[in-house]
Amino acid sequence: MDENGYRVTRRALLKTAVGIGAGVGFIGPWRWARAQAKKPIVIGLTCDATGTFADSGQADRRGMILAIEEFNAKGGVLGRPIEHKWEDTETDASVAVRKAQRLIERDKIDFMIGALSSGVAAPLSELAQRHGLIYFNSNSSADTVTNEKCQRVNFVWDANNWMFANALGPLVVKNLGTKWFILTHDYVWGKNATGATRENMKKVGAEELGELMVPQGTRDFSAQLLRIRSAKPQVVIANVAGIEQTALREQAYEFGSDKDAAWVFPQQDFPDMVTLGAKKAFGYFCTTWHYTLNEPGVKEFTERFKKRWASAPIPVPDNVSSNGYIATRELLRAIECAGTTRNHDVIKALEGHVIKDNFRKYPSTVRPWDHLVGQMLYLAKTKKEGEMKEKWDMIQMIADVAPDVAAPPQSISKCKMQSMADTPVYGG
Amino acid sequence: MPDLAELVTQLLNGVVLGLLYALIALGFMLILGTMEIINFSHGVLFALGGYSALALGPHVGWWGALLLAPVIVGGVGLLLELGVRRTYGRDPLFGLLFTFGAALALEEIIRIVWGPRGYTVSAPAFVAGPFHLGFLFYSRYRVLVAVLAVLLLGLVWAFLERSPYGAMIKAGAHDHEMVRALGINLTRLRSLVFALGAAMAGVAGVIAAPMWSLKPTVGAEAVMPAFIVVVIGGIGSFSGAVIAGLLLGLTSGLSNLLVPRGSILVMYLLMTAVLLWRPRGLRGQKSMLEL
Amino acid sequence: MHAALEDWTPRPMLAMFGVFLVLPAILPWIGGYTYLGTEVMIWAIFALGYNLLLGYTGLPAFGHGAFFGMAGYFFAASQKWLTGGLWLPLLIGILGTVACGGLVALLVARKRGIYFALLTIAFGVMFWFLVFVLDSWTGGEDGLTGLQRLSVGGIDLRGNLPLYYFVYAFFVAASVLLWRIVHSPFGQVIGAIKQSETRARAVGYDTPRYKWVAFTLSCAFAGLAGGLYALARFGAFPEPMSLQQSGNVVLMCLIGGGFASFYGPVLGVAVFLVLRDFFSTLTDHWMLLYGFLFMAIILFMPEGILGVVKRLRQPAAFHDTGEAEAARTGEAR
Amino acid sequence: MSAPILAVLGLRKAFGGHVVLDGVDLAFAPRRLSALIGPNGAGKTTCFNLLTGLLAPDAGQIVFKGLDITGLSPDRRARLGICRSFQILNLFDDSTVLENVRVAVPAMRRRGLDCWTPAGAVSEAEDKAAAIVRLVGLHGREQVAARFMSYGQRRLLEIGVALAGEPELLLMDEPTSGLGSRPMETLRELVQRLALDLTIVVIEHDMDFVLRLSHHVAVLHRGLVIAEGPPEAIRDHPEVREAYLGTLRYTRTRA
Repeated sequence: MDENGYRVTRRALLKTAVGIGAGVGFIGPWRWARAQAKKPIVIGLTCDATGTFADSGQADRRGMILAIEEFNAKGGVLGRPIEHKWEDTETDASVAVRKAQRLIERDKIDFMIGALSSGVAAPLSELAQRHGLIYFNSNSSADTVTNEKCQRVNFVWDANNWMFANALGPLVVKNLGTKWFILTHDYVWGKNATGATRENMKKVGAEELGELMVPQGTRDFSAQLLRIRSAKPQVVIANVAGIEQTALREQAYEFGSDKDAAWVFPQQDFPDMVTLGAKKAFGYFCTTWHYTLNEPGVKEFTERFKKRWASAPIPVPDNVSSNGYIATRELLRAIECAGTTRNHDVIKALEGHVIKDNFRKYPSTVRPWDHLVGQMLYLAKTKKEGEMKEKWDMIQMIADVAPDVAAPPQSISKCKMQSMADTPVYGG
Repeated sequence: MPDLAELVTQLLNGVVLGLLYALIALGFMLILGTMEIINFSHGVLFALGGYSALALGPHVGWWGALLLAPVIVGGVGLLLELGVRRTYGRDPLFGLLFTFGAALALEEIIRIVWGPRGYTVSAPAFVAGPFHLGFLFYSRYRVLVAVLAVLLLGLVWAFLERSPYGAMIKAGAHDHEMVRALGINLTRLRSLVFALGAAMAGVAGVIAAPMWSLKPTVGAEAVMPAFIVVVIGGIGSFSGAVIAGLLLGLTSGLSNLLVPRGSILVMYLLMTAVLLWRPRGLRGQKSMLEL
Repeated sequence: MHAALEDWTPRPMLAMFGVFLVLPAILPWIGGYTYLGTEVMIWAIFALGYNLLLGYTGLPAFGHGAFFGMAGYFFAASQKWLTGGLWLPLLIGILGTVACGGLVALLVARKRGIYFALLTIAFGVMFWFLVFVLDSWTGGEDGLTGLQRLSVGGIDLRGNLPLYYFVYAFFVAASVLLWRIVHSPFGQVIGAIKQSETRARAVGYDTPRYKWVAFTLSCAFAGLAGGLYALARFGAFPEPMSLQQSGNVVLMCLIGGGFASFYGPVLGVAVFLVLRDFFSTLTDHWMLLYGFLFMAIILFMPEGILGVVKRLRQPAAFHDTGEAEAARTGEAR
Repeated sequence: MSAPILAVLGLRKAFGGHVVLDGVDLAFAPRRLSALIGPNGAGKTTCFNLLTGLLAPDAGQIVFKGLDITGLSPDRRARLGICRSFQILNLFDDSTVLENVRVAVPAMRRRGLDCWTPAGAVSEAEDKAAAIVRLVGLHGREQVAARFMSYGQRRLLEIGVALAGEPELLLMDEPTSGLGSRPMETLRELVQRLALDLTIVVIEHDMDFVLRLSHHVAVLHRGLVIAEGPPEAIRDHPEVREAYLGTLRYTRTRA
């Protein structure tokens, strides 16, 4: 009876408690409820899931999420949990701007990370600058965003065309030959890349045998391949991207042109190589990273990544996802050492920041004058199917270049950074 | 300066391309002429052809795919027609918009099934690699493409000129009474034509896939030349389509050689020029589509 | 006096202006955001102008995104290299677009129906490619960015709210202007052309000339909207010129009921953009939903929202008069 | 008879191989009501389309008030004062009766590119339109949309729109086709009234309409004018009877 009554009362108590709880949860304004918990730091992820860069965009995102989850596991930053809001930027500037606007206005993000196409990165960095929102360009390799289009709030984490070309120059001459021929994809990226290539090949005294423009939408390269064959270069440098590159490789392979000369595709993201498959992904290229590198921390990072993304299309970290990971991780670290999310302080914390555990031989540096992350590069070539340990083990590093050699010197920088005063205060 | 070998190569490419364009355009024009519907989904049906070939190839081989893919795409066409049907006789805009919507949906379906990335389709083994003709080498597969295209064009021509259906199709939208008088079920005729047009897009897609490789948006790249071919050739003219196709192909071939950057734009300039010279296109008759 | 006001802005329009005036205050509470409102108004200007062509002249132009987009380039280019400032570039944006539109119109004004549609598509795509060919001016796929910071009368347009009301002013002006146009003699003529071009000619109108004017006028509004769009996105980008965007504006006019009502396009734009915003957060494959939506509207609601409303509100008796008359005078036909 | 207001010389038109008009000569005197009759497919409507410029002749010349208008566009001819009504109703169906007429009034036409003034405020056109609506006996229906009116009234409106152009030459293509007896009367009176100060050419199947109203009749057969003259003469014209009899009975029963 007593027990019974006791039990009853307890149940009654429980009921009321639950009832009140539910009531509060239901009617109580959620802002109030949220205020009880420590306000989370919200990071907006702008990664393509549709459009040209869909694959890379998703790889990028995997890296970021992994980094965020690791910090949350350690109890977040400044004791605050980290939330992320993702928007598909669709490789489309208009969409990207709209979605970024939504992240800023509605989701009240504190920071924004993510870009592959320079067409998306540029407007996003402008938008960010106007709000004072710190924006990390994780994977776009256009060099304009750290020159004419540089912004105070904008940090660029991938190596750019100039660096790739600059790194390639000596390596090509040393390893492959001096007579070179160039194919240029006839749009902005291609022409920038070729400009950089030419500049740097001149520096090392290589001899240009000729250039062919590849219009967008080109599917048939027989004429170009013919021209190359008759020019007899030792090196063919192809600044050709997207489906055109795929088609070019197809036919070069079909016509046996891949044996005519050493083919160099200056910059190449791993997801694109996967699309291509080892057989047709012949030739040399430049890259920032691959999980097969034998450097401190790589193994552990790779394990963690594999564990988290076992079911992903590309279950191993590559140059894209590692960029996303490192960028995010360093942002959170910067917040930690700034002790606030106030943009000015975080920017100060970032400028000049040196990243030692970047899974590479040499540390990277966030260069204060153009916000480019100066980092080392590798000259690599695609492995033959026989040499591959597993499906993803496609890349064989041949040589490497130290950051200070690879990155453009301040003297040639075209960046006129806004002053802090000219950058609206955001967050904190 | 381009040498002879390149000139020849590009001219050959031009012809191959032109025949392909003509093929794509004809399927498009069948529907346009018969039902006065601008079938915007023509491009994505083309893509669908390529993708289904990609999927079928390993199982039924390339020839099998060449035969099966059009059937599949034709089927999709039949389904589409069930919706398009409701726009007949209404403002032409509705047919256009319906197929436009269909194009978006189908493209997204392709994206869901095959992913956003591009695929390369390898040519059947027996035509892999190039011919080596001393001073130039030319892709065997392209020769095959040309042959197939000519064959198919011939078939279509025979169908239009020699079969009873041809007459009805040509009478088409402009003279329903006549069609009825001939005692044909107009509804069935229209479904047939739509399926046929779709199938032609599909087969073109199969043929083109190894040359152009596949990505979800490949359809858009294919359908615009078709539009231009129709505008240049004149609506409802078989010969017009073939002539315009070849004209377009050669133009883009040559411009590829001389002004690579403008090679796509040149097509449109050509179109504008033709329109200025002959407002109805090369072989177009005055129709109720204009003043 | 009151009638005069009606000539300028009838009550529904005043109501519309009222809604947009207070919208920024409401938006956050309904999960919206100011910038979305700004985009709605910009597209509304574009769509209203376009409907002059589609709804009022009955010309199915399908490449209009090209004009919307090119205006952005005129704006950005003149702002960067030519004049700087804000007003001149906006003007140049309009004039440049009008010039290009006028030229295209010369080639298409004599056509009608699908032939007209086909040509406008082709020319639209031509401009799209032109952007990439002229990338040394347009910046190609990177777009033409790096506009100066702009301010009107000391108010900085960086913030979303000032921008919103800046656009709002143009939205009001454009709506009123278009209202006047469609109810003017010219409006009557294009209406006549829409209903029967042959008859319009037979009563003495040089219809191609009027079609040309209608096309060019709509390009002027596309030009204004395009300039503002560039302003809102800190630069000009190729995407708005793509065929799909051209399709979008047609759909916007249709959803709202551009054939049935002056306000159709505005409603259409609002519904369209909000839905898209909603879908795209819902799923990666929102394009699928969107495509089906497209088809469904054509099949089941071609007259658009306001069209349906109108149909429901139409007094049945009104229909009957005709039939009754026929019955009375015993004329079957 | 006085100098013709409209003269047609050797007008020829063929569609593909099929010759519709084979060298037609016609002349219409001012302020008379002339009728153009003939069996179906005789080329009457084609003739109208050539006169109004909807079609271009293969050969021949059209002279209006001494001015060669053969090459002019339909709208130019309308502005010169040649207005027509269509056999198959061709109205602005969504517009009201008043709007239908108003848009055709020259006063409105001259303001055609005016994008600012409200159309209703063009008082000159407004009044003229109202007058014409009254003239064709549609007063009271001004604000009804054309599509909602009875067939008979639409026929009248068809003529009203033609009249609004302030024609000197009015071409009416089977104005009575498909009309019941009562509207037929209204229409007959209307035409009679108009004929007083207007040159009218009418294509008509209904013979007693023709015989009672017209001053002058031309018979078109197999693309040729086989007879011309006052109605009485035509009625007893042997060739006409011979060529016409069958079709005449046919049309009677149909009308």
